[in-house]
Amino acid sequence: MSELFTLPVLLGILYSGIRLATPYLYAAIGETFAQRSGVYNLGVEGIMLMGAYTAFYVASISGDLWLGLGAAAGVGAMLGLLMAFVSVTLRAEQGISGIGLHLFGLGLSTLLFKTTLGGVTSISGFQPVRIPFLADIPLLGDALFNHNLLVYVAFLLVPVANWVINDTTLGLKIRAVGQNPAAADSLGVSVGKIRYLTVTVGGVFAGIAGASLSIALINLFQENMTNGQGFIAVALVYFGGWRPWGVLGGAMLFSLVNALQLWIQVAGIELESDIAVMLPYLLTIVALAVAVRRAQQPAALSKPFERGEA
Amino acid sequence: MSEATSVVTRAAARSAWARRLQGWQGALVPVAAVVVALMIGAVVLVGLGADPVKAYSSMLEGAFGSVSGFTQTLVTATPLLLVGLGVTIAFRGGVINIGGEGQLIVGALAASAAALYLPLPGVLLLLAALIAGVLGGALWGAVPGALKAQLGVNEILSTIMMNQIAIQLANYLLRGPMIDPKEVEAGTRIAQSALLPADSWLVRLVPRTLLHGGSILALVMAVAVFFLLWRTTVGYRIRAVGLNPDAARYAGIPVKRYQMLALILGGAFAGLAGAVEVLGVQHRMLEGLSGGYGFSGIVAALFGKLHPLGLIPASVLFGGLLVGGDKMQRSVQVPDALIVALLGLVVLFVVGSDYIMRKRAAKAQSHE
Amino acid sequence: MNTSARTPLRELKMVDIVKRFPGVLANDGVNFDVRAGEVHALLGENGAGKSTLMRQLYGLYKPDSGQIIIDGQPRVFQSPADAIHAGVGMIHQHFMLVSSLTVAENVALGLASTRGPRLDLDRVAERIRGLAERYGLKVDPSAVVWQLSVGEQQRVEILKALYRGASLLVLDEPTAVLTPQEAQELFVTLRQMADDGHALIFISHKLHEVLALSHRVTVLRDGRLVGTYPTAEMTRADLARLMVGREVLLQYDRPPAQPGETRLQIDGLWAIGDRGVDAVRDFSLTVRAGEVVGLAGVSGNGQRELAEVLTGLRQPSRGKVTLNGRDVTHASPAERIAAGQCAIPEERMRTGVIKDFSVLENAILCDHSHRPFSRNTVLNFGEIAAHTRRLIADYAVKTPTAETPIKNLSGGNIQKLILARELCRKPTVIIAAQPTRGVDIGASEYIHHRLLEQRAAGTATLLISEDLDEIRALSDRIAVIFEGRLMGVVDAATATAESLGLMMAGTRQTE
Amino acid sequence: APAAAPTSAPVPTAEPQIIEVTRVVAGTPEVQVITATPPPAAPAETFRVAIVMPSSTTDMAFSQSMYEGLLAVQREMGGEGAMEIAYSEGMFSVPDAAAALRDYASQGYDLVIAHGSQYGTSLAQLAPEFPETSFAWGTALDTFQAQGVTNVFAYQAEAQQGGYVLGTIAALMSESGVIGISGPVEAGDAKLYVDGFKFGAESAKAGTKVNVSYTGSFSDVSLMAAAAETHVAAGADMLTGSSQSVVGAIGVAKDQGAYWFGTQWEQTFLAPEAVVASQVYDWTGIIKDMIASHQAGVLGGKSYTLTFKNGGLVIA
Ligand SMILES: Nc1ncnc2c1ncn2[C@@H]1O[C@H](COP(=O)(O)OP(=O)(O)OP(=O)(O)O)[C@@H](O)[C@H]1O
Ligand SMILES: Nc1ncnc2c1ncn2[C@@H]1O[C@H](COP(=O)(O)OP(=O)(O)OP(=O)(O)O)[C@@H](O)[C@H]1O
Ligand SMILES: [Mg+2]
Ligand SMILES: [Mg+2]
Repeated sequence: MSELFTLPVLLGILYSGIRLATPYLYAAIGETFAQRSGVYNLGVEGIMLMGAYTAFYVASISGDLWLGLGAAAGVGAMLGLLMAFVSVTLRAEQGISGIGLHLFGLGLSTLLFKTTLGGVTSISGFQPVRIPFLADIPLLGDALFNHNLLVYVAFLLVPVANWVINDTTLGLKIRAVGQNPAAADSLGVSVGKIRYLTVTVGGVFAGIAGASLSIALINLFQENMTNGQGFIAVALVYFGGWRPWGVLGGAMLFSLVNALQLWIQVAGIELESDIAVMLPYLLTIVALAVAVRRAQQPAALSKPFERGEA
Repeated sequence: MSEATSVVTRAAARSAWARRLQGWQGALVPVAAVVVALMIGAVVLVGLGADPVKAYSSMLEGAFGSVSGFTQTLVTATPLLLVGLGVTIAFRGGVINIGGEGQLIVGALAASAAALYLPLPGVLLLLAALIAGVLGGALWGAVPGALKAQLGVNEILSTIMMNQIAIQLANYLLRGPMIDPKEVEAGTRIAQSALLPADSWLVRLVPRTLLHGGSILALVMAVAVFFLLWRTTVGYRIRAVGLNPDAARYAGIPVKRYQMLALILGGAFAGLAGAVEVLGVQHRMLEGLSGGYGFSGIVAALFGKLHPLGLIPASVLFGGLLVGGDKMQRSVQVPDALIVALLGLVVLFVVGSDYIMRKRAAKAQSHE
Repeated sequence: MNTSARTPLRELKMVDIVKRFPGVLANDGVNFDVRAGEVHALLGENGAGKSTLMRQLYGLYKPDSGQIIIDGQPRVFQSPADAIHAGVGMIHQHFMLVSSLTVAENVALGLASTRGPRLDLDRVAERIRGLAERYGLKVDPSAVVWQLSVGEQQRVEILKALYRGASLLVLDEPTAVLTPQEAQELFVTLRQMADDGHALIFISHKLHEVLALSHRVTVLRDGRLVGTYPTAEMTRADLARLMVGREVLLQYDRPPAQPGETRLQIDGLWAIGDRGVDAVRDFSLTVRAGEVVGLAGVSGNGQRELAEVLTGLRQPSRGKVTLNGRDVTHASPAERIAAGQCAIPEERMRTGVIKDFSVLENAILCDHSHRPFSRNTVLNFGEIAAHTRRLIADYAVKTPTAETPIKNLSGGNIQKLILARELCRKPTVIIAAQPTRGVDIGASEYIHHRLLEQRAAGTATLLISEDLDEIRALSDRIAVIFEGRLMGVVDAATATAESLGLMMAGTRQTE
Repeated sequence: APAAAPTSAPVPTAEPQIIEVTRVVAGTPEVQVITATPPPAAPAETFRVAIVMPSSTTDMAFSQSMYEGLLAVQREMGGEGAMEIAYSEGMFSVPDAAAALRDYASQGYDLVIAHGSQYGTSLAQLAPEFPETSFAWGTALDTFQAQGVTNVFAYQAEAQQGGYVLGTIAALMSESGVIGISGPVEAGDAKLYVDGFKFGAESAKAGTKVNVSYTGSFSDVSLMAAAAETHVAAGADMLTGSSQSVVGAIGVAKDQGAYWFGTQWEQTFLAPEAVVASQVYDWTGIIKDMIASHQAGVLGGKSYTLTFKNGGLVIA
C-alpha cells in the first residue's frame, strides 16, 4: 500500500487524472449550460462520438488538426440544434429524445467510420505544450503544465463558464429561463431562443469533448470509443450542483480515482480488478452522499415550456 | 337541476369521445413517425448499395411476418415490458430510474444464484429464483432510493453509477465465485455460471422458438401494474407524490417513503426482467445477458406514454424494431451501425411527433 | 436604453375580443378601453375572463378574433416583448419572479446592460432606488426574492414594469395578498402613477378597493361584457349585483359563541423560518370547541410558518402543540389528520390540490385510504364518484365533470372543492389559512357561511388571514401576530380597527 | 459415432497441414493428430457460412481475425460463387446473437459460427433443432457431445502460447525489467493471454517485474490508454494488452517510447516503430477443416485449438 504514496506515483495519478478529466469537462460544462436553462440532454454521448469521428476524419484527410476541431464543433452544434428542435420546439420528453440522439450518434459515427475509414488508423494529434516557467516548477510542473492545448482549454473553460453564467446578461437570462421560464417570458426574454442557444452550445462542447479524445488524447477513432463517458458527464453535472466549479470537482474526483484504481492494480495491491474498476463510480456516489451539499436543481429542468401554462 | 345534470353528462360524454379519438389518432402518429425515419434510412441504404425494399420487407418479415420472427419479437418485448413497467412506476412517482440495466443484471445474478444454490424441488425452485430476481433488482433500486430519501442524492446520478457497479459486480462473480466449475476444469474460464437445473426453467411456449412463460408473466404484470397505479391506494399515493409532492405531504402522504418505494418497485421489475431472461432464455447467467434492455426499456416505457397498458404494444413495437433491424442487417448485410442510427431517428421522430398530435387534439377540442 | 424617450400611450382599446380555450369561451366579444391618467377597474367572478383578457393585452395569448388599438393604431402582440415595447406592463395574479435571483437581477432580466455583455447590477440597483423613492416602493435591490414577503415581492413586480418605462400597467388582483395597510400604501403609489400620466387597469374582488381607487369600472360575467360605468355613480351593492347577478349579503348573522373544551393548544412555540432565523417566537394560543379564533397580522410575520408547524410540515424548535388533549408537537400530517384536524392551505395550487389529478381524485386526497373509498388498499371508484358528486352538489363547485383535471377549474371553484373535501370529514379542529384569497365575493360569502356552520356544529377554528374584514366578520376572538410573537388576543366584538392596526404594527395589547 | 473418419472426403491438392484436434467424447478429452487438406474441393453448390460476432469486423482484434479468416478461405475456394459469407456484427447482446444464430440456421446455412464464448448456451439449445447444420463455437472447447449434441465444432486459441512467447521476448528486451499488461476483463481468452505473457516473462528472466491491470471493459479506449500510461509511469518499457480497446494503449506506447506486443490481430501498422510483434490468430486452417468435415458428413464434434504447432498462431 505504501507504494502508492510515493511522490512519483501521486504525480502520475495527477497527470493521468487531468487527462482523463478533459473530455468530461467539455461535455459536462456544455451540459451545465443546457441544464441551467432547463433542458436535460441525455444525448451527450452520441454527440461526443460524432465529434470524435468528425475531428479525426477531417484532421486525417486535411492534415489540419484545427480544421478537425472546428468540424467537430460544427457537427456538435448541428446535433445540439437537432436536440433543441425536438425538445424545445416539439417539446418532446427530454430524456427519451436524448436517448434517441445517443443512438443516432452512436450508429452514424460507426457507420461513417466503417464506410470512410474502414478500420482503425492513428494520426499525430495535438502535441503537449510545455508552458514556459510553470512547467519548470519542480515536481508539479510536469504533471500540471505539460499537456496538449485542449487539456488547458478544458480547464480554462471552468472559470469562463462560471463568469458567463453568473456575471453576464446572457447568464442571467439562462438562469432565469431555467428557474422560471414564465417569468422570463413575461419580460420578453425568449425562452426558446435561450434554450436553443444553450443546447447548441452544449452540443458544440460535446463535439469538442469527442475531438479531445480522437485528436488530442488518444489520436485515433474506434467505434463507440467514448464508452459511456457522455452519460458520466451528465451525472457529473448533477454532482457539481449545476455549477462549473462543482463540475470541475466532480470530474477531477472521478478521474483521479480512476487513475488511482489503475495504480492500485499496477502496483499489485491485493484487490480484485473488477472491484478496483468499481471504485470511481462507488466513490462518486459516496462523495455526494457524505458531502451533504444539496444543490437545488433548476426548477424548470426537463419541463418543456408552453406560454400560458404557468 | 336536471338541466344541469344533462349538461354535465353531455360534456362528459363529449370529452370521453374526444379522448378516445385522441388516443386512436395518437397511435397512428408514432407509426407515421417511424415511416418517415425509415424513409431517411432508405436513402442511406441506397447509398450503401443495398436494396431498401428488400431491406424493409425483411425487417417487417423478420419482426412480425413469420412464426420464428414474431416469437423472437415477443421474446425481446418481454424484458422491455418488464423494465418499462419499472420505469413507469418510478416515473409516475416522480423519480427517474436510469438504473434498469444494473437492476436487471443484479436480478439475473440473484435469480441464477437462487436456482443454483437453493435445494428446492420442482416448481418451488423456479418460484424462488423469480423472487430472488425481484429482490435483487429491488435491492439495486433501494440503494438510490434510500440515498435520495435520506441524503437527497439525485437518482439520475446514482442510478447511472449503480449500472456500472452492477456490471463490474457481475464480472467479478462470473469469473470468480459463481463461475461454472466446468470452465475452470477445462481451463477456458468463460465468464458464465453453471447451467441452471431444469426445474428452474420457465416453460417454452412454442417448440423450436425461445418464446417462454416469462412473456405471459410480463403481460400479467402489466395488468397488475395498471391495477396497482390506478386502482389501489399505494398507486394513488405514488402518483400523487409524483405530480405534486408538496400537496401530497400536506395530505399526510409520506413523500420520501413513496419516492423510495417507486424506485424499489422500479428495480424489482427490472430485476424480474433479469430473472426472466436467465430462467426463460439463457438458462444460465453470463456476460452480455442484459442486451441493453435496461436502456431500451426506458424508451419502450416512454413510447407507451408511461402507461402500463400502453407499454404492451409499445414494447412489442420496439422489440419488433430491434429484432427486425437485426434481421435486416443480416439480409442486406449493411453494418449493424445503420440499424442503431435508424433506431435513434425513430425514437427522435416518435417523441417529436407527440407534440404535434397534442396540439392538434387541443385545437380540435376548442373548436368543436 | 432610453426608456423615457418613448412617448407614453394615451389610449388603449380592446375591440370585440374573443378567446376560446378547450371547452370554455373565456372572452366573448369583449370591448374595453383605458386612458392615460385613469385607473380602470375590472370586476367579475372567478372565471369571468378578466385575466384572460389582460393576458391578451400583454401578448401572452393571441385573441381568436378582435383587435388591440393603441392611440388609433391597431397592434398585434406576438409576445410580451412586443407588449413591453409598446409600453404595457403587467403585474400577474401569480407573481412572475425568479425566486432564486435577487431583486436587481429580476429587474435587469432581459434588459441590455451599460457594460455590454456584463451585468451592471449596481447601476440597476441605483435606478431601482430612484424609482422606489419616487413611488414609495421600499425594497432592498440586493435581497434574494424568495426571502421577501409577499408585499415586497409585489413591489418588485411593479418596479420591473416601471423600470421598463411602462405607461400602461395592468394589476391583476394586486391586493389579494396584501394587508389593508399594505394595500393603502399600494394605492398611494398607484394614485401617484395615475397622476404622472400612467394608465392603470386594476383587477380586484374587493369592492371597497374598486370604489376607493378607480375612475371607471368594467364588469365581466361568464366571458361577456356586462358594462362599463363611472365608479362615482356606483355603490357596493350595485357592483355586487352586476357581478354575481343576484343580491349579495355582505354581513353574517352570527349567534354568540358558546365555547366548549379546549381543542387546540399552542404553548410557547418557536420555529425557524426559511431564512434561518426564528419566524415564530414563544407563541401561545388556545382554540376551543365552537369558536373561531382569527389570527391577524401583516404578511410575513410568521403566519405561514405557524400554519406549517400546526399542519406538520415544519418542525418546531421549541414548545408544544396539543390537539384534542394529545401531544402532536412532532406529529406527521397524517397523524394530525387522523386526530381530527383539517387544514385549508394558504397556497391552494401548491399544497391544496394536485392539479393534474381529476376533481374526483383530488376529492379523496386525505381520505383515500379509509373506508368506504378503499378497502385493503383497493380503491372503490363507485363510492368515490358518488362522494365527489355529493361534494360538487353541496358546495356548488362549477366543473364540467368529476373527471375533469382540477387545473381547469377557476381558483374559487378549486377553493370550494378543498373546503368541501376538508369539511366533510367532520373535523374537530380547522386550520384555515387565507381561505378566500383571490376568491370572488359570491364564493367568499359561500365559504364564510360554511365556516360559520362548522362553528355552530362545535368545531374549533383557527382562521389565519391577512384580510382584516374577513377576520372581523368571522372571529369570536382575534389574536394578532407580529414578528412571530403574539401581540395579544382581543374580543372581536369590542376590538376596533385602530387597536388591531396598532397591534399589527407591533404594539403589545395593553389591557 | 462422430469424428470417426474426419478426413475421408476431399482429395488433397496441396501440402497437407497438421491440425491438432482434441476430440471430446462423453467428457473425456482425447488428443489426436489428424491431417486436413486445404482448400476443400470446389463444391457443386455454394457452401454457405454465417457468423455472429460480438464486436465489429473492423475491431482489429477478435472479430476481425475470424472475419478476415473467412474472407481468405473464400478467396482460396474461388470467391463468392464457391462460398457465401453472411455476418452479424456488434452482437454484444447475447439474446440478439441467439436470434441471429437461429435465423441463420433456419435459412439453411451449412456452417453457422458463434464467435463468442458467451454464445455457447444459446448454441447448445439451438444445435439439436437443426441436425443438418454444422455449428461452430469459439473460443471454447466444449462441443456439447456430453449432452448428445453432434453438430457443434469448438475452437479456441491457445492464447497463452503466444503470450508466453511474446512475454519471453519482452523480458529479454526490457531494459527496466518492468513489463505492463492491460487486459479488459479478467476472463476467457484475455486472461489466457495475460497469464501466458506474465509466465513467459517471469520465466525468461529472473527478477522481471510484471504489472497487470484490467479496465473492466472491452471497449473503453480511454481507460486502456490511461492504463498504459500508468504502466509506463510505473517503469514499464514493454507493454501489451488484449481486446479491441488496446488501440488506445498502442498510441501511448508510441508517444512514450515504450514497446508494444499485440495479440489477436497484426497491430504493427498502427505504430511500426513501437510494435515489436503481434500474436496473430490465423483461423483459416480450422475454417477449412470444418468445411471439409461438413462436406464429408461430419457435422461437428471436433474441438480445435490454434497453436504454434498447427500454424494457427503466428508471430508477426
Ligand atoms: N390556459 C387555459 N387553458 C384552458 N382554460 C383556461 C386557461 N386559462 C383560463 N382558462 C379558463 O378560462 C376562463 C376564464 O379564466 P380567467 O383566468 O380569465 O378568469 P378570471 O376572471 O381571471 O378569474 P379569477 O377571478 O379567478 O382570476 C376560466 O373558465 C378558466 O378556467
Ligand atoms: N418598454 C420598454 N421599456 C424599457 N426598456 C425597454 C422596453 N422595451 C425594450 N426595452 C429595452 O431597451 C433596449 C432597446 O430596446 P428596443 O426595444 O429598441 O430593442 P429590441 O429590438 O426590442 O430589443 P430585443 O432585440 O432585445 O428585443 C433593450 O435592452 C430592450 O430590452
Ligand atoms: Mg442489435
Ligand atoms: Mg384571474
